[in-house]
Amino acid sequence: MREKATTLYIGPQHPGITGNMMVRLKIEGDTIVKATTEVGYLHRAFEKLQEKRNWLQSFTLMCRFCVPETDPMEELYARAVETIEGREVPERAKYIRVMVLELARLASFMLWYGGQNGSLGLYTMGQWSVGDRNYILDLFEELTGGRVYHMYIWPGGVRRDLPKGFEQKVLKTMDYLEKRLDDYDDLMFDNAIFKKRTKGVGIVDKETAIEHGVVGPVLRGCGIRSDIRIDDPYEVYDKLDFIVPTQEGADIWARALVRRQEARQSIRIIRQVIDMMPGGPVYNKIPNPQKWTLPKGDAYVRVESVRGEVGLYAASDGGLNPRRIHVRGAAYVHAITLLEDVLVGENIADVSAIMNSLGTCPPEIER
Amino acid sequence: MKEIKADLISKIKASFDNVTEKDYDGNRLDFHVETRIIPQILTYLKVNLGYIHLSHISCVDWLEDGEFEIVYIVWSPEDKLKVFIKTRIDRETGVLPNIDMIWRQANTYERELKEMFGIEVDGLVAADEFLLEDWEGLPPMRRDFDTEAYADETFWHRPGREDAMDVREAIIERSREEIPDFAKKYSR
Amino acid sequence: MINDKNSQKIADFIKNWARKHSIWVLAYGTGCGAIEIPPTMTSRYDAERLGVRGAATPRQADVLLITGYLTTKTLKRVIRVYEQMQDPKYVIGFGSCTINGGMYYDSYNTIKVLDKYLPVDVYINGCMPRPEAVLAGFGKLQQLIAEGKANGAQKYKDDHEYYRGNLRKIIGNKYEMPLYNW
Amino acid sequence: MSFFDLKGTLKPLTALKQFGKKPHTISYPKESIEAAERYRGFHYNDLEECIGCGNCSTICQNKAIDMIKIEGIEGDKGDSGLRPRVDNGRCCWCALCVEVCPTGSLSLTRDYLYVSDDPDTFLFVPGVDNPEGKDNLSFTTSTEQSLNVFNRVPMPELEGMERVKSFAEVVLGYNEEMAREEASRCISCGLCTEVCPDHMHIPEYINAIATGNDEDAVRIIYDNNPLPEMCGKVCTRRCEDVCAIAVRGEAVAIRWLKRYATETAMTSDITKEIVNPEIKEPNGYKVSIVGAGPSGLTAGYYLALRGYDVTIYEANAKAGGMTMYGIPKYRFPIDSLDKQIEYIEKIGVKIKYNTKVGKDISFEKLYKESDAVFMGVGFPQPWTLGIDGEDAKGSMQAVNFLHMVNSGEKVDIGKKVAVIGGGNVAIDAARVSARLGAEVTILYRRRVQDMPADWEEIEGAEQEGIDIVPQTIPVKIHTDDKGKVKAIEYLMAEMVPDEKGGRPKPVAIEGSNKIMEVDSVMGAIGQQGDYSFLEGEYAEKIQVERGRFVVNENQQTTDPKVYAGGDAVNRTADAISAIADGFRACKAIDATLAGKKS
Repeated sequence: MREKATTLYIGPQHPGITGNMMVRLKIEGDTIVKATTEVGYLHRAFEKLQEKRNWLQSFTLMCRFCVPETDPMEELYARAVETIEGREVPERAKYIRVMVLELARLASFMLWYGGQNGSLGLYTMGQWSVGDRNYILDLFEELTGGRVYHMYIWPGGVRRDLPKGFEQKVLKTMDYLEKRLDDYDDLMFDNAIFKKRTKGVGIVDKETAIEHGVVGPVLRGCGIRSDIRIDDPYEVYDKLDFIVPTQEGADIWARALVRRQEARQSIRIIRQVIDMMPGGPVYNKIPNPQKWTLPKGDAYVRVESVRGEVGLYAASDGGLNPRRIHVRGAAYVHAITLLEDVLVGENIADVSAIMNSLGTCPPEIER
Repeated sequence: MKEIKADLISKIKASFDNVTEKDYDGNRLDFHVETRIIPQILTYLKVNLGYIHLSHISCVDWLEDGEFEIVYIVWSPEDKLKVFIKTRIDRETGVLPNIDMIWRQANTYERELKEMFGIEVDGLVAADEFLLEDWEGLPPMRRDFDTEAYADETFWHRPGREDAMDVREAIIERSREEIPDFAKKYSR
Repeated sequence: MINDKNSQKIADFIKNWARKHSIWVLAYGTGCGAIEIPPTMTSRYDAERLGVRGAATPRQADVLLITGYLTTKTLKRVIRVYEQMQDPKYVIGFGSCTINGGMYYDSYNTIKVLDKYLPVDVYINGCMPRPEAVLAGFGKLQQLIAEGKANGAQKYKDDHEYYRGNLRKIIGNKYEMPLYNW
Repeated sequence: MSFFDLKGTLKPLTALKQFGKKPHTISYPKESIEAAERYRGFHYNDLEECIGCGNCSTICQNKAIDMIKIEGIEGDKGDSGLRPRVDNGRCCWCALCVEVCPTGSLSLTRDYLYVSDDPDTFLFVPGVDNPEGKDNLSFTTSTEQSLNVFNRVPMPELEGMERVKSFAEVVLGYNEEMAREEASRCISCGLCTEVCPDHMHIPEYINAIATGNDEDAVRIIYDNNPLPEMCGKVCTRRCEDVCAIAVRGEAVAIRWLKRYATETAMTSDITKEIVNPEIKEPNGYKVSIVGAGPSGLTAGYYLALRGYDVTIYEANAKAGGMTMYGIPKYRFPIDSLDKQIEYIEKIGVKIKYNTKVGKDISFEKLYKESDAVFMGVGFPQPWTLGIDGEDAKGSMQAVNFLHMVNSGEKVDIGKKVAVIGGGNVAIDAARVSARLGAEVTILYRRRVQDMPADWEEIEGAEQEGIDIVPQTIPVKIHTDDKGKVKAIEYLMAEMVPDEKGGRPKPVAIEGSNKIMEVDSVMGAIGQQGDYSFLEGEYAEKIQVERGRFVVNENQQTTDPKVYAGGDAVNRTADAISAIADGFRACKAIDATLAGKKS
């Protein structure tokens, strides 16, 4: 018997939602027949504000674009400015940047561990991984002076050199986290509930992925080996040794496995970077920020965040302020058209898990 | 990379008229094209040349020229090349062709272009509100929209800061300097 | 007996003491401050020690945590959520942007002064406030509750017209705001 | 998939191994971890070090920083008297303000806790509200990390030994690229304008140069200075002493930037075209000016622009006063002055050369036929040394020597020259003598660091091989039988601290006499006024006190119709003060006469 369709709103206030956004579902029984995403609850108009701020002032807004993982945004902006201006970055700064970016990825993975399991009712994981994430934030605090908003990677290099003995602290934390990642496996990947809830759910196959311009772990979860760090390498990623994991399952489980391996790869990269880090200056000083102009031109740069490719298009008209800054987040693609298509035919109980798995991050969509 | 670029330029030029290219260092190549051939050139790039990934669609408001510049950025995982397709449309009358049948996610970009810049997109589906709600007046990302004036008018700011002084003005007052009007635009 | 001043005092004390130790926060990440809530709630800082825990729906919640800027679009939802919450209810303004606009002082889409729209009991300074600061904010709220000073909800009822008027100024007449009479 | 997943059911139970482990919970508020060493918490401002430049307020993208007046802090030269106040309801603790603070007074602390139920308590004056923050600093900026550019673009100059071969200009001037780079160091605070006697619009014209609008810069400069090329080359530039950047680095090269800007106006015609001043219709008033020095020329130029009929009477053959005859040409070439005089004449100022008031024309005549008189007569008379043998052949006054050299006369100074004094005139005379091929020694009463001359000048002199002998008091000039200078005898001196707290005084050491053989001796210990042109009733009416005219703040002397300016009025005795006097007098004359008309 065909049931009458009902409309169900998930969000913006909902314990299972991945941020301040809304999904409007048309359901028949427990099955979703149509999904519409509604975003805009976090639209702060950064890109407009940056038109009114000069090239240095704009940098402080960047990290607010995506809250769970702020450093890729700073990296993007710094690199866009450097590309337009042709500014060189000291070698040491490049290594520090990679270290910071990977730490940020790792911190974001920890948050995802909590979120993905929380969406399935496995709350212990959140207590563990989000609690352990604090150790990475402590490192950030020591390095940059802030837990969440680092404002550390800026045009010309990084703001400050590493504090004394910082490398050892990082390595120590990495050792701890590596052990903890194994603990997480017991609780998550070996967990019957997790397996049953995720296998075969939220399928994004190859064709859909290409049609939707899917990126990052979601793309790798359907068997396509694609990673900006390898394809369009930036900073010193071309000198590092790491693998880009892929899975064929194309479901939440496959994507979780990809992320599981990626978190370990991040630890591996951090160790390599610390090992290879050269000495020297960390910052190629910009001119007086009040009178700093960039030549006319534009640039598009990309970074691999945990959610996938994040790009930034910057245009300069030769003036003091950016003409246009435009961020394209991974979630911009995943959370709207893709999510709407993927949710059709799924069970309403899985909406939250699917959203977590696709990496929907509203602040990044809405900017 | 040089050969790839040269090959691409010759292929594009053979298939389309009025295309000018601009080469950059690294893996970037720009094409300036007419607006009407946007869907054709993007389809050609995607289907025939392997530029399967639409990375970005952006728009720059060149208010002084009276034009919007739309930038499509596509990426080929094989060539490892970023291709920028740029086109200019009139700020008031320009219409952009719809490309969401080539890439599904282009729909999101086009909705944003429509809402934030007020650009008409031909045949856009799901053209309802995107980020804003009940917005009236000038599309906010247009350069002639003054966000600070709008914010001052619509929202409150907390009082108590009225005693702030400008350093330059305080010094001018103290030293009784007389500053000519034309020079004021150079004050900070 | 009830009219007796002293017993009233004792009753208030017990009531406030109980309220103070069960602060249930609505799980609504209205802004970027939501990112410091999980660390506050989880094992490292463990806010549940203080009786602070998440609540899934407005009906169960005592505290509305405004984690930063509010866009006009969210503001409407937040007010609806607040009005659905049952007494006793408190509002915490979290971060600079709830006080005077913060980074977004010239943004066309965010409100700057939160107490024009909602009665705020405690403000936490910072951008972003650390979990310690969040806990300190809860501590301050507990102290205010114990002293019987956290009476924002009463203020909201008394000055309902004022708050609604300010809201109308922003959202115009297009958006329907239902009245919740509880 | 089996119906019952045994491993999947049991494996999560391994989490139980965590049971009994010590939790990592921080039981705040009982215990708390301290913020990191670099934590970006609340601001702290060292009120003593802060100069109120407002750069923090400018960089703040959130408009969180206001500059406000604080009780107990008065502005001074080089200090606006304002201090930053942070609105913590706006601040995002990005610490850009710290990075751009030129003095390094602003920093962040490790305090971050502030919760309140009153939203109006979030305004915060760093340093006033948290004096204890000094011991808790976290995020500070060293000179290397600072975003201010502390190093000046070096000025290309002739090599030391190359210079003495000719009178070619030593300083070569910035090219366009250098000027833009130097101008972009300026933070536009405007502290400099206050100490400039003429209050030139320094941040504005520097900004115009930085943005590539050189012609606008010239126009801004000509707004209150008609002799900028001269100032661009020889100004005493007190502005650079108070430059905010100079607190921790090298001051912005304000003088050289002005020089660069004026180079755009290559001839007087181009200057007129660029400046394009508005010249008012003649208003029928007549103003006479005594002396075509900087003050007289300035007053003349701006009065002419306002429609007055201006005549300047100059005793010498050329205009410029001390800037023409007192400044050696390697610092300030003649054509560069001529060009400016030409421009001033093109505006309509009449200059009568070789006309000495009191000799060729009486002051009374001037007074009677004009509506106002401005006197910029300067200090033409040098002080004498007051020692034996001073009138011997070969002993001369440095000012006269420079005058003669600049007029193109030949002066015989012999092979060895002693210059007495430590001011700019002494250094100039010494360096000119060196260019004439002499071996030069400067004798000065005090120490080198006490010399009133510009340090750049002293350095230049040393580079050119000039010997400076400090702490010497000349006592006698020995002559040979023909009455020509043979040697100079001097005593060494020791510095005795002044009991009243003034600068230490040199006291001669008995018996330390030394004799140095020289061919000429030049005295350069100062000049004084010559007011003999004021006769009869005017000498009474126009009061002179301690060798200078008595004037009010409008440069008006005790005779309301007569104004005065320049060295004959103020003690600073530099060109820019004279220009300021002239400009002020012009405004006062205009105000008085225009008031009369209406």
